[in-house]
Amino acid sequence: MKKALGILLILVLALMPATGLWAKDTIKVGVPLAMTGPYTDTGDNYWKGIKMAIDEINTAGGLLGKQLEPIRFDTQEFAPERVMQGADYLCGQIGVDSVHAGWAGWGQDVRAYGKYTAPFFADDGSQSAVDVFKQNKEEYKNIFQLTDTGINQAQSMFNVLMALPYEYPNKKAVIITADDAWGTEVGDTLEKNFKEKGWDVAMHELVPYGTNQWGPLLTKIRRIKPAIIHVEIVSAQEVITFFRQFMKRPTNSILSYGYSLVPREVVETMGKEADGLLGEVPTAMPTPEAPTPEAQAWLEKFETIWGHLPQAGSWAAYSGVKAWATAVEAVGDEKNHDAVSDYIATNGYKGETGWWKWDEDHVMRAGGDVPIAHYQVQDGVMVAIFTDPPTKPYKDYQFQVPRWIKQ
Amino acid sequence: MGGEQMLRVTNVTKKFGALTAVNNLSFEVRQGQVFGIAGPNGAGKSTVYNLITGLYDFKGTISFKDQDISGLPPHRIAKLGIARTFQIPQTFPSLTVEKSIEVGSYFGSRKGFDQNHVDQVLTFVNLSDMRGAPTGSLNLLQKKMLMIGAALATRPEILMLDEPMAGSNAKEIIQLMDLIRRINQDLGITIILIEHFMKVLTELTETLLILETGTEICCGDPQKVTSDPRVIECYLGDCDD
Amino acid sequence: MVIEITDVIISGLINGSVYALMAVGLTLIYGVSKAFNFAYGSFYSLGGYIAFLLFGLSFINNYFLVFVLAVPILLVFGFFVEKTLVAPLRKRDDWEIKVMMITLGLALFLDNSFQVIFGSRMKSLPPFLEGGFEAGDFYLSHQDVGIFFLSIGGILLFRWFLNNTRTGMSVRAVAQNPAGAQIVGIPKEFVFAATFAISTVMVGMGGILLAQKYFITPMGGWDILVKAWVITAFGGMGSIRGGLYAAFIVGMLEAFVGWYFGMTWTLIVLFAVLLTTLAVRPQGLLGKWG
Amino acid sequence: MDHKRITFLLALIWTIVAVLPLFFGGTNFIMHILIMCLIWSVVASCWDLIMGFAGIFSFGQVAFFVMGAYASAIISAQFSIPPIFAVFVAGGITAAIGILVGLPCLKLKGAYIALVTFAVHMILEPVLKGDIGRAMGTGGSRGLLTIEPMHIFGYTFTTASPVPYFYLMLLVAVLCSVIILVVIKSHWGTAFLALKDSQEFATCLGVSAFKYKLRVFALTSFLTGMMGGFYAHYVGMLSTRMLGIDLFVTLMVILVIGGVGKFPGAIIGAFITIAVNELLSPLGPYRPITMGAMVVILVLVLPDGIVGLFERLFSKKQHGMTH
Amino acid sequence: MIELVDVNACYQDFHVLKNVSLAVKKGQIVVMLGPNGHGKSTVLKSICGLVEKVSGLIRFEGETITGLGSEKLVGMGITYIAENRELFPQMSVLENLKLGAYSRSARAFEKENLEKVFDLFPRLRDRQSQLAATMSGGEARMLAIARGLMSNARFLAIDEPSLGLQPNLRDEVAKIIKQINGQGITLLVVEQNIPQITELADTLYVLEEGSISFEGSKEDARGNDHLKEIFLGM
Repeated sequence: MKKALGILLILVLALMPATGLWAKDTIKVGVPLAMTGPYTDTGDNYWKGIKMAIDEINTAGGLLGKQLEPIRFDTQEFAPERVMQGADYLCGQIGVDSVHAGWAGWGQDVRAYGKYTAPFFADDGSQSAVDVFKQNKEEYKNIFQLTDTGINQAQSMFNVLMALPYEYPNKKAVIITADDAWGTEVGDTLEKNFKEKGWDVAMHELVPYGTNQWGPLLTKIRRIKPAIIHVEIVSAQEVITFFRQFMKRPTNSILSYGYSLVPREVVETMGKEADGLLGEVPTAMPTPEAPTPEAQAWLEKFETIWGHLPQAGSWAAYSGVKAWATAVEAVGDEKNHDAVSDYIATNGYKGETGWWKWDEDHVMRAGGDVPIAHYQVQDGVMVAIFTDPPTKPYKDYQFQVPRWIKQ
Repeated sequence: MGGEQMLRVTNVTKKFGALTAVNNLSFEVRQGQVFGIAGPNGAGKSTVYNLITGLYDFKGTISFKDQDISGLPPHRIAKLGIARTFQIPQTFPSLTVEKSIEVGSYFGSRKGFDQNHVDQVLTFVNLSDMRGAPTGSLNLLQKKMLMIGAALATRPEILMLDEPMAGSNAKEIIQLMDLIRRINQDLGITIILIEHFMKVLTELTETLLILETGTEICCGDPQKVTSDPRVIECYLGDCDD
Repeated sequence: MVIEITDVIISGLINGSVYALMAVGLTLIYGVSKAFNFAYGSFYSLGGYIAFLLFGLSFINNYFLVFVLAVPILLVFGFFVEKTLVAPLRKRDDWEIKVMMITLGLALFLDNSFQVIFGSRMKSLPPFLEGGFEAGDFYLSHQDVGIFFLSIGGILLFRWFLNNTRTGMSVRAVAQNPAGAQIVGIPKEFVFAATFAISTVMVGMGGILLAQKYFITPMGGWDILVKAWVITAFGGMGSIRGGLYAAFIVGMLEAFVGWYFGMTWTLIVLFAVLLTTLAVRPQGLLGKWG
Repeated sequence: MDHKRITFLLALIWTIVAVLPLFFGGTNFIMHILIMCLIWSVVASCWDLIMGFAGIFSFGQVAFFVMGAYASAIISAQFSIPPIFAVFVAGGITAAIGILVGLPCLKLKGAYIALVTFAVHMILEPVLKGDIGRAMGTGGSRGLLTIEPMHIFGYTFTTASPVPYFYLMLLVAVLCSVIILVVIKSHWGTAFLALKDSQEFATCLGVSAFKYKLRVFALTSFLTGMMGGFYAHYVGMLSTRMLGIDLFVTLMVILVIGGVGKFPGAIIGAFITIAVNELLSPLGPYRPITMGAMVVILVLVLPDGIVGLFERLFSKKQHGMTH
Repeated sequence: MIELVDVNACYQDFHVLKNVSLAVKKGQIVVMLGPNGHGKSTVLKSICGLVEKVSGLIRFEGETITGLGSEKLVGMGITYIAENRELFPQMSVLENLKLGAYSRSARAFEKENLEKVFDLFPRLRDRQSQLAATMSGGEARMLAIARGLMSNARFLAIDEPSLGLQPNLRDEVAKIIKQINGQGITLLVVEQNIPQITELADTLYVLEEGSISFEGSKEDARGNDHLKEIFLGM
């Protein structure tokens, strides 16, 4: 054991200088994502999209004739100083010409990367990030959000829940969210909406990550017998254990999982068991059938490369790279960061499903060609049944009343 | 003899679970005395020390110069003027000889830290040459001396020695006996002494208390005590020597 | 209301039984060798991953075979870790803190190795019992009942082992008086390593038992470590009976607090109770070995 | 190690650190890491003081750090106290909490103290995120996104130009290390060591275990909390992510590398650990594996850390240097 | 049966035994005397493999056993009975005794030895299920000796059996030691509070400052003024 560890250590030390060597004449692209810790998996989703875009550009001859070179940085758990370190490393030290992050820290990232000029694409989905942006739009003009805020996403979830072709037996709702920024933002918005529509939010619970004994909460739920249960914990373990324990003695409730339906394990682990669950993905590529032929082609390409359908964030991150590359082509100089940012802000980018337009807060607002897709698990596959806004059914896909609801 | 009363132990009992270590013990020590405590191993002698210095709680009362000290924490008792040593030499391996003595002077002395006094103590216990040495490098006798030195540095009125002679050879015993005499006579410190060597006790002490399983067997003049048949029977056995 | 409270009690009982299994293992190492194992949680995950790998083998199709194969693997692993990492430190004065440090390092190493080898995504095992008892609004799954009885059975088996086998008695002897154990010729070093190995098996089995219900994740062990630690201190470090009581108290407390006040309060209340207990009884509920 | 040698070593370390900006002043990334090194060196030294010197297994160091950070950020925002004062108020608050935590620990033994102090760490996250925290202004699970930057005499320190803040932190770190040195050197340090070596004898010589153990809790949590404040006003953002296991382990590694009870080992350890951690960063998930393996190997091979290694080399020539 | 040649022993940095040589013949009772803290217990522990740093030559029935651990030695028939008893407090008398027969060689004789021991200490038979922690000093001492006997030892090193004993029990201890010896077990006893035991001795050793300062019969010892002075103190 000791020996093995020693060998490992030596190997690592020997490898270290190698990572410091970069080929000349490339355009460096910063990729700060979680590579360790609890967010590794989401980091992976983004990376797959980013890598696909970079490879595509490189095989097509590069950008302005230069190859793109991703520089990765492990953001770990987005501790504030870690996020800052990432910005200082990628922009300050390496001098990358664009940064493609995913979930990057709810506003900390805006600060950290706003100091620099390289266009920065994040998938924060957070009102607080937008609030930080608004404090100094000029300084932060290189910041672009690839998805809409949690508030708007939650609004959209509510719209779809109300639009379902289904008659609720009562007007009682239960909301369970993780005690993180995303969870609370969604939970609070939903509660507000429910109350405005005259619903009774009989229970609104914050739970810590790692909760997987739902007995006490389910006991309460079984007494309440709500028409809707919304669970918003972006971690498969929690939502699967909740579902399984719920299913032991289900109530007549629609189960809405919001964004927490998307960690790949949820559907992959449960398969058809998950049939009936609802969820949403912002900046989404609806599946299994894409809205346009180009999008369908993209979907198929992604599946060939990675062996599975794209997860939340993959397409958004991919599009971020492509949007930046388009802007660089137009400006003709990757080093002219301000011009690139201005180009993106004013012209947007035409992607597989249509036009991407950032609003004045540099947020990719849901709607138009890039709506939020709402899914239901049907036959073990996530099927887009609605898009929003505006709220409308997606293609011919139908909402199915979950099997546990006895009418 | 006949000095003022310094320490009074009244009806003290200490139990450890089922074991009664000290059983309804009473005695008093007067100023300037050398007070001896003897008894077979496990008779509860060291426990008595631990009770006086506040390391354990107990039933009964102990008073020092008419002040009730039962229940006071050890450092308070030390500061009042009661110092002690331990049977198994306890030193501070992380500290040097001088630092160890300073601990007593700084924390235990009512007059506060006094470098001169530390120097005097070092000389008194014959350790001036070793002042910079770490305590781990000392031999057994030196460790004992150091322990006594640290205790003296607190400027105690009573010094309680726990088997200072254990592990010493004849020469060292004489040396230690001389030291104890000097502490008692030159420094005027009252001494309580736990010892196994009867000879030491009969030579040094004015009053001798014999303990047996936590109970007093006999207390008084050492010559008389050692000739008391009960003592001979319990402590010395019917030795035919 | 009655059904609700019954539900909560049952949930507390089942969790308590699993906690008990884990806590007994931790208290065992502490009681015998005074070593605190920070990698205990990682051993929990290790158990799960071993079972996951075993289920991947073609000839393995039931839990019985998995247990039969996993136990010796865990046993050897625990023994090896004690001998190579913990035992060499025992000679030092400050070995307690050094053991904490080295096991913390080991935890970091193991957890992240799991992540690299198995990916950060959770792994699941097939259920070992299907179905459940149903009576009106009341439901109790067979799996939970199975977990309860297997945990309790494991503890009883362990108790029997301690009280009735020669090795078990030697473990107790070392815990109560290492010097005395040496005098009667018990190989102390071996007993230290053996208890470490046994505790590894106990927590690893916990990992296998719970894998279906709560999944296996690389970092999943920390929660278990903290809970086992709290229970161990609460019950009195080194006291198996104390650990047993504490495990059920903690299980119940969690269930009731979660049900009544909300999930975020469970940890706060848990630690508040622990601190109060320790303030009154620094040695925990039941002091030494019982 | 004798005090002269510690003083010399400290002077050497700080001199080397003080000239580093000459080489790296232009690179924010490295300056930022250096500032973090300075902050962690103080936090780790405090931990060493309480764990290595006083022999109390306190695992609450990260918790005190985070408390100080939040306290300072909230105080400066809500009572508009200038950050430079707020950090000291935060230190005071943390010290008070430190004493509260220390009180139950006086009665407890090794592993129990570790648990109680770690319990504080574990509770802190739900408290800061929950209703209590939100009422105090912690921003709940979102954290604090706007913390007033440090300013003295009209000069504002920003993360955009970290060199001035580096020197401010260097000054603070030097002061803290001098405080720690003085404490170790003074009767405090003697009392800690005496209590650690033989509590019985020490108390019988008049050392109050109660007083000195509480004092060490108060002092270390004060300094740690204060550093938390400096951290908060420097980074400008705070969240409960700091309470993850990562930082705790990093601090532990610092002590392993520097040597427990080997001040100023913790300072050297901080610089080495943070540097190695950064160097390993490109390895992604292999970084924590390597760190873990390093801890395991170092504890076995170099149980007293780097300073212990030096000592061993020295004491071969010069007899009598006990640990 | 047991022979020590120039044995040295250390605890940490403290050199306790200096060139100790002694011999115990089969069937003998040898008694060792000397001031407290001069290393008597260390001699016994060194023989029984309970001291970490031992050098020199220790032989048992001609076989070199220096450096062997207690788990081996107990199996060979060498057992130590500690001055502070070292019982297992939370175990019953019976469990304590069973653990005394832990070694492989003693296991076969467990039942037989148990009977022997109960015959020797009838009181233990009545208290088989009592916890050791709740026993009085005298009973605990009996249990310690009994536990030592359970190991089926051929050589017993008994350390201060009188420690913590009431005076009236000392006769009994002496009697038991004689009985044990009568069963053919060789004994090395450290004891100076029980003259009856000294009386039983075939040979006396005196240990001072870690070295043997006297070796001889009890008659020789009586005539030796130095001995009288140092340990009888009169």
